[in-house]
Amino acid sequence: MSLGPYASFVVTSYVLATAVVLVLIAWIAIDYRRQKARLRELEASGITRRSGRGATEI
Amino acid sequence: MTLIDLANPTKFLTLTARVLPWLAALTAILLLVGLYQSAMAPDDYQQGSTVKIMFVHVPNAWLSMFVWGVMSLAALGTLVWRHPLADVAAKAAAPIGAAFTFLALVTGSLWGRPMWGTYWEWDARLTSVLILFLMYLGLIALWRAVEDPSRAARAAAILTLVGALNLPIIKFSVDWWNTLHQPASVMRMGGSALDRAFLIPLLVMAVAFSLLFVTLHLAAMRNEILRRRVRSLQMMQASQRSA
Amino acid sequence: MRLSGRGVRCVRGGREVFSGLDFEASAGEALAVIGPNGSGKTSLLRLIAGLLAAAGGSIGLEGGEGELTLPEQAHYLGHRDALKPALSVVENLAFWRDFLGGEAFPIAESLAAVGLDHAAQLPAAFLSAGQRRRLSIARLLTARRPIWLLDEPTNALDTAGQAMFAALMADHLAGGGLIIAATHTPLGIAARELRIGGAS
Amino acid sequence: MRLSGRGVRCVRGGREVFSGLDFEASAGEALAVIGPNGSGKTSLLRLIAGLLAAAGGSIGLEGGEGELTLPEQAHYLGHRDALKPALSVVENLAFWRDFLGGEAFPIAESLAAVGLDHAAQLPAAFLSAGQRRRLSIARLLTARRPIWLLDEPTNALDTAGQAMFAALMADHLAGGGLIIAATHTPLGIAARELRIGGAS
Amino acid sequence: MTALTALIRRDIRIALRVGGGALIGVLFFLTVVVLMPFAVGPDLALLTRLGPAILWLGALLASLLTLDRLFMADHEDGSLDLIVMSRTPLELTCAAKALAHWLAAGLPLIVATPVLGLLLNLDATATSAVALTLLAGTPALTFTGMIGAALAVTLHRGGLLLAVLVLPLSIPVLIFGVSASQAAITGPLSFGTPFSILCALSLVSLVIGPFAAAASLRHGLD
Amino acid sequence: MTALTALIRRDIRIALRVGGGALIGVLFFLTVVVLMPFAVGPDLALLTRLGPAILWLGALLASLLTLDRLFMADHEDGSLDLIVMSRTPLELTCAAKALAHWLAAGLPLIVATPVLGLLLNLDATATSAVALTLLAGTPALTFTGMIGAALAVTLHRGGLLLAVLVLPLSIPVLIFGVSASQAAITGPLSFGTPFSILCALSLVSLVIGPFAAAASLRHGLD
Ligand code: HEM
Ligand SMILES: Nc1ncnc2c1ncn2[C@@H]1O[C@H](COP(=O)(O)OP(=O)(O)OP(=O)(O)O)[C@@H](O)[C@H]1O
Ligand SMILES: Nc1ncnc2c1ncn2[C@@H]1O[C@H](COP(=O)(O)OP(=O)(O)OP(=O)(O)O)[C@@H](O)[C@H]1O
Ligand SMILES: [Mg+2]
Ligand SMILES: [Mg+2]
Repeated sequence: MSLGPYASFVVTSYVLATAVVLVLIAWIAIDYRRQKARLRELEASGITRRSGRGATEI
Repeated sequence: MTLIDLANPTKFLTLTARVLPWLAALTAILLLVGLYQSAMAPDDYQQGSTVKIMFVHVPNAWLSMFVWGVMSLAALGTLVWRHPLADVAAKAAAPIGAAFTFLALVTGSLWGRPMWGTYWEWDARLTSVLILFLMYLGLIALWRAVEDPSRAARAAAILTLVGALNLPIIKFSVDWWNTLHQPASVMRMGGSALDRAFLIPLLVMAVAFSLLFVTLHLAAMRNEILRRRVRSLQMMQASQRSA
Repeated sequence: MRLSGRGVRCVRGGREVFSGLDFEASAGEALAVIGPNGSGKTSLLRLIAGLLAAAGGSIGLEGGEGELTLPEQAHYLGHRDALKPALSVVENLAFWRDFLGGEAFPIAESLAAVGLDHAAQLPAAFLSAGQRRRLSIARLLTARRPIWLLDEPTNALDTAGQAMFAALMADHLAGGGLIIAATHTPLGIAARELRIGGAS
Repeated sequence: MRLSGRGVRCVRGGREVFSGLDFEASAGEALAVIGPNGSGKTSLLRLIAGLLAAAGGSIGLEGGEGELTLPEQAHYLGHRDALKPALSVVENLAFWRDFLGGEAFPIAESLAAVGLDHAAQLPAAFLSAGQRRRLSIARLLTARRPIWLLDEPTNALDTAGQAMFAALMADHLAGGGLIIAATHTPLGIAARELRIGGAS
Repeated sequence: MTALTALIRRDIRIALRVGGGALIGVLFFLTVVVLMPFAVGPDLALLTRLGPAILWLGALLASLLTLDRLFMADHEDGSLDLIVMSRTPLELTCAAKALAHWLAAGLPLIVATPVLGLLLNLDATATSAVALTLLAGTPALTFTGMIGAALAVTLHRGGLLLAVLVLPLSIPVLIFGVSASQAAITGPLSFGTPFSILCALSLVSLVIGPFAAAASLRHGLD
Repeated sequence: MTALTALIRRDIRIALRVGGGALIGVLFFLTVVVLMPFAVGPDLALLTRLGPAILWLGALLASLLTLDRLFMADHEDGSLDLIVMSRTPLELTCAAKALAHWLAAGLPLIVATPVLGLLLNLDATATSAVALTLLAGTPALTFTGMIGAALAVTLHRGGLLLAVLVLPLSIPVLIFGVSASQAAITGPLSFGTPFSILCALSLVSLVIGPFAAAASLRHGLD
């Protein structure tokens, strides 16, 4: 597959798109970890929800 | 499990926990297929290989508007039904929408350079998308600036609905003003004007990106629900200490 | 006319202030809301005035004027006195009379009733704390409303002013009005007590 | 330490408020300024605090700390509470401690003394009227000043709060402080009265 | 009706006594115009060509400058509570407040346009075209800006956040205002099309603005 | 010293929280810059020529939008009384407040200039020239503006006096700022002369501003 004179533009677009999507995914994953960790801390400090379930339980 | 059940945050968490892995897998497969197909697509006789930019540009452009549409629906949910899950949906969608809009802008510019000889031109389509991007940023700033989430939600909802007026402007800007940007060729009255060789990869990519949005959005909503749980537990902790 | 609340719950800034609150008051009756600082007296008044949304329960009015909602039949007298410093005393009052609409009483008489007639032409910026409070009270007299929601109304009033205001409240009740007042000090009229929060 | 005024005259907005006013207070003594609304209690406190210029007479301090002027040794607690809604309770208090300088007392202790320790991390915007007043009082404790100028300090405080504040004032006097307070209600401590204007 | 006229009269009276509104707007407007010759150099033809754009920018920025206090003052002194509780529909009240603001801060700009047109070397037709487009378009600026002002009040946030939220909404107004004036001055495009779009924008914002502002006040007070 | 740093820290913190953070400042300038092409048309050469003026106008607007609240907020909540009574000399306090305001409202613009320069098609030298003039000139805007803000507080006249006083004072700053940047970009005039005048203006206002503001606060409170 030859991309001709404008290869750099095509490649840059694809690379950028991939990068942004990866950043999004990473951000969401990290955020998930962080919230879970905080919930676990809270649970460890003995806080329970109004429903009586533990903090990390769904 | 009915729609009403889904509206309960806890049920929402259980259901999405089950659905998300499948969605993610399906998205990955479709993305790979789309990428393969766009790599295999022939060069355009006018645009050469740059036509391949279309397969990322157009889905992102569509999604940038679609996500605002989703947020507008959520805004109605916030204002009319005062439903907390609607707040969550709106808040989680904003950064994802901003990312898609950013990609539409950047890939558009990268396509514009070889096609029009310039990265940026102040014409109606390009500018209205830039405004969309600014409004996404404004919304994100608003969400971050306001401590109380339900208060922020109501303000953001109103702003989202007002900003939805920009969507028809983006969509029809190419028809209303003569701009550099080409008019709608895929989704238009009287069938598509695009060759099948381009149409099929484009549609596959479009579906793949839409699934990507759904997956990311559901995951981000889960995070947001957890964040609120953390917040309310911290509040309880504070008041327990005082008691 | 009967104003009542059932199981009212109030959440502010994500924290529950009170819940399961029941109360009621009929025409000619005064209800004194008492409780320690931060127990939710002001919040309750704002809920009734429609300035806050209740997180649960219901507040209703029976036998009010036909199509008007509860807030539209109520006066709210809060800590902030809704006066514009740039306007004179008379201008301030005249604006609220025209804007609030409904049955209107002569401004000069209301000012005389609160002891501000000598200051009628002064800009509101020149008033002392107690004089500002008196001017707010004059608003209650000029535009008549059956329901008065008062938040610590006697704050800043001198002893004579407190007696004057007690007489005005008694008049209002005698005319079939209804008063709900949050307060830390005695109101000077017979009132049922509604206690919220822990012991005062 | 002795604070005294001789023949003080006050003019506001071109109108004379009072004239020929004499007063004095020494360390360990409280002076309660009483008088009807608009008689000039607030104006007198602001004159002493240096926030208004007297139109006649003189106000002086004998035996204060070396080079400091009278306002620099005084706390002024007015109707407006000098709190920033965007900052938390602790941040508000820490700012005034740092800005006012001088001898500083631990924030946590002052907050506990006024019963606000549970709200330390809340934004000040979330406080009720009485809680705001308590926070202002905590400022008096955190940055120590010998002279307290208080304008209706018990406004908005609940009964427990008034007792708490009376105890704090008694402590301050016992420590050699001096209090001048404008008020319409009893302060809860022994105080000499200074009457201005007509009969209350 | 008396309620609304009372409100408009009060707001205008306060604006005139306290100042602010009208004069700061006009002065800012003047500053923008005075600055331009320094920016583009002494090229009179260019200045003339940019004239409408400069005047429109000035008007937009000037309205931004005064709008953020539209509801804030009433909120701070407690008037807003009483306004929300009153028997007048909140949408009408919001519209009346915006109208008062426009009369006090927008109209002076339009009145000042002829003077500034002189400074920018615009001829009589050009000046009147700009004034006409401003007359048709500035209400849209005020009424969209009102949305931001209402949001700012309920969020307890002022200044720049407000500007950021409002500015994107006013971009279309600016575009059509300038292109209508340009068309009137230089042709060859017709004046009618952009001008009628401008009027349409104003009409739309006349409806949307009060509703959105009232909604955000109703949902946001506490 | 701790008193002054405490004040600066508090003011910046409030500005960031209420205004929505430094991001908002940058976003504001971005929007102002994005407005320009709509107004003057998509002519890149022209935009480049107008670039410095646009950035300077943005700076002026951002400072005006926030400056009139410099003392007003402290006055309304009673903080100003305590500030006047405190042991720190009022001149220093005023200077500290102005500095905090500049850090929160002026500095973000300067930091964002390179990005905005790209949008306005300015090259690296031009961008750095504009950033340099902004760095030298915006303190003058803040410190002269402070005088107006202090007068506005003591006279209970919000915008009016501020506008009448501040804008005429800031026009020279604007003019020399823009012409210095222009000189650096297009020549043939020298950059040095207007730039040193700009610096002189800033220095003078750094001295005059705090004294005038402190004097008006001291004599004006009631
Ligand atoms: C920064 C620059 C650009 C932006 C912001 C932009 C934005 C958009 C948007 C929002 C759409 C969706 C429109 C719709 O659904 O009707 C779109 C579609 C499209 N764009 Fe762009 N675009 C840019 C540059 C370009 C360039 C340079 C080209 C090619 C020369 C291009 C070609 C297309 C095509 C072919 C479509 C699909 C149209 C259709 O079938 O509906 N775009 N663009
Ligand atoms: N800012 C002002 N400008 C002009 N005159 C004023 C101003 N503030 C108060 N006055 C006038 O000065 C007089 C005294 O006011 P002051 O606030 O000292 O009274 P006060 O004794 O504290 O009353 P209150 O018991 O109501 O607090 C009043 O008649 C008032 O009208
Ligand atoms: N704007 C607000 N946002 C969030 N929380 C608030 C707000 N205002 C008050 N609160 C909280 O709600 C509770 C009740 O406040 P409210 O003002 O109703 O008390 P109150 O009974 O009137 O007290 P006070 O006697 O001091 O006037 C308090 O704990 C306070 O912290
Ligand atoms: Mg209260
Ligand atoms: Mg007083």
